[in-house]
Amino acid sequence: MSSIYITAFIVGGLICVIGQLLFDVAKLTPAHTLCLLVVAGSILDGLGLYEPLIDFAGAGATIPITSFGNSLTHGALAEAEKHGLIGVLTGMFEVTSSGISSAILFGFIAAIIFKPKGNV
Amino acid sequence: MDEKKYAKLEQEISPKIPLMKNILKAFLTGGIICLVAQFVALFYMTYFDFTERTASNPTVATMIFFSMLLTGFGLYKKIGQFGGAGSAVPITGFGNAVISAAIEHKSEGYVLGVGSNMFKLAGSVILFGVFSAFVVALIKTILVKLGVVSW
Amino acid sequence: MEGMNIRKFGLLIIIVFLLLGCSNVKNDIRVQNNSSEDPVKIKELLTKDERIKSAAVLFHERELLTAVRMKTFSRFSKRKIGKELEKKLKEYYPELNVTVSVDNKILMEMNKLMDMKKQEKVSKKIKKLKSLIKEET
Amino acid sequence: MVGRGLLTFKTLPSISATGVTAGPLEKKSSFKDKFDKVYDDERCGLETNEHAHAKMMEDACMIALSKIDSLPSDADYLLIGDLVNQMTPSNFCATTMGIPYIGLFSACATSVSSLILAALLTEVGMSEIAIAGAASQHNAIERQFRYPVEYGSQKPATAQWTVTAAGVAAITPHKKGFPSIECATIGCVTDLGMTDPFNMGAAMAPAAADTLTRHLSGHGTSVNDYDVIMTGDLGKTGFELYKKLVANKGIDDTKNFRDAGAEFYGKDPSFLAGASGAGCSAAIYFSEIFEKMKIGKYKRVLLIATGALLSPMSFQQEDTIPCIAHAIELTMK
Repeated sequence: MSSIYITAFIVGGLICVIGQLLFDVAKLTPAHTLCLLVVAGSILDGLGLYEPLIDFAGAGATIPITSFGNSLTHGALAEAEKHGLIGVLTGMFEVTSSGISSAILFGFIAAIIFKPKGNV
Repeated sequence: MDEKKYAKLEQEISPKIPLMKNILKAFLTGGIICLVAQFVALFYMTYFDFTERTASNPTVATMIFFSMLLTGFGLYKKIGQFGGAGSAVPITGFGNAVISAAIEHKSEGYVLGVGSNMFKLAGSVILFGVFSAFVVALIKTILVKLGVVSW
Repeated sequence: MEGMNIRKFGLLIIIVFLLLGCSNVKNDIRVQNNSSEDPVKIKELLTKDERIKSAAVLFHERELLTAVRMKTFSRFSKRKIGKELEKKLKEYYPELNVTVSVDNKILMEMNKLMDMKKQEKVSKKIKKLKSLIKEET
Repeated sequence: MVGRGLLTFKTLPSISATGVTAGPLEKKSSFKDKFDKVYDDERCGLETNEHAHAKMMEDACMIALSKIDSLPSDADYLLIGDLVNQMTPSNFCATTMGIPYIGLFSACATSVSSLILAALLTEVGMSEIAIAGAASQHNAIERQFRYPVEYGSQKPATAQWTVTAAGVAAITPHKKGFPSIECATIGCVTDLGMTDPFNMGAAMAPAAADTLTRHLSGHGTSVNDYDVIMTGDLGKTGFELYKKLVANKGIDDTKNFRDAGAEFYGKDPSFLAGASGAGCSAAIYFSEIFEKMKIGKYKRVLLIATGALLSPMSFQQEDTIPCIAHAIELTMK
């Protein structure tokens, strides 16, 4: 239908490759790697580069954790544009809750329905 | 034997990380997860009133739902061992971190266990996401006010 | 072994980009005119634009609805291109309400809309599409 | 008194019986037929991993006691340990058993440190039956030291798999036809600056090499005096490093060296560098080694159990991993 599937695959894969390099070459723990990527996403959005990437790669840019930093920043910037400095605070919490709220919700549901599965 | 000498010996003997192989696996795993997400987004665009941009919210939620099923049935850790960053970097990995901690601490009850340990691993991502968003937005807002850049 | 992997990986990327290039050839522009306006100007504008892959244009009463899809590498700047187009179209058709969208969803819906037989429903549908476009910005 | 940390037992206390229990995944172990009991459920049908951990230890104790026709009320001492917070499973096991108890922590070296202590109590004539041993349960330990079990993190080839197993031994005054405890060496903490919790073998290897050389020189023996010199859970990487370190100290002949961690799961690559955990060395020492000694296949063995004395906190504070190794020499006359 469209080349968006190919670009999603490639861009998403390449962001993960950056993560793998941070694991294996920079020897960072998963937590450090993910924090770094989130910060990178938010800086890229500050420079106005992340939105074009989403337009180019679709889910390839919205699914990696970098998009979490991007959307927080994006929300903050959008409100700041309307309401000035105070918007920085209010805007951040207005958008992008879908990742966190669904993780909380599904995490709780999982805790209710699943038992830690053994290794067998 | 001193520490430096031993560190050298350890480097020699320990099996090397197969970097190329790991990168390839991360690329494939991450790419496939994003590809699946793109199809999920298409589903939301076709059957519901979501545009390309607004479809990303339900897509993220759906991917975390998939992550819950894979984590609950004990499959995500296997994907993780294969894919490395390929399964950790996508939002499904964030979901996996939250969900695995929630399941793990069920034995201490829903309040003290699940509630307080859920963000044991993923909490730092939220902290740094929010903080960096704040700093970046603040800097940009000030720069705009000063007339250095525009929105 | 490692070298093999790099080469295979490189080859894969090249093939994929070739595929991306191939899918960029066709350029189909669909125009439906339910008004007295002249659609030639817009048709020309869209056909001439190298960056556009496909488009759907609908003139209905006082509305001019345009949805475009960019070629792969023009997607990076598709929002900018969309704004540029909107500006030009407003110059060409100053009496019309011009709306341009670069979203695939809108293009999809436009194509459905243009296939619709009953004309009474079109106005309602256009209103809905315009609210969708607004929501995203 | 032979020297610092060197012990000899004149009365030759004996290991009269052993009990080894293991989890379901340990069916993949090369030694599975030698375990007394293998559970089908990782949680032994109980609510939590920690309860299962305690249950495994209780069952191992009961099996060992039943082999010498004794009841928990006949035993004088219970000297056991594990790796979970403050040795909770051992404490609960001791509650059920009702035997005078000292909890021990030497990480994965607990199997030998408890054996040494039990031998000492027997040597001075204060104990008729002393139970010594150690255990670990994969899920409980992973959660304590690393990530939730279901968390998908990529482990490198040097990582080791914590076993689910418990091994205990009943130590009695000298008994003919059973392996007896001849001498032992208490290790010094060694730290060569390793920090990677996914490469514990490398951290522990220097401690093992140090204790081995101290034991050999302290007791005036050489490598060839033993049928086997078995380390606890160095794993494949650690075992290679240990052999290199020992060679540096002038011991080239390593043909009778074995490592319980490297052998535990055979060649299965999904366990990466092999097994680890307090239960690993305990399970192998008290099944494979004990049996081979009893039938006279091994006459003299040296068991060196290694332990990484780190905690999740010390790791997060970026400290190095201090390691210990204790050695005990068993003979069969």
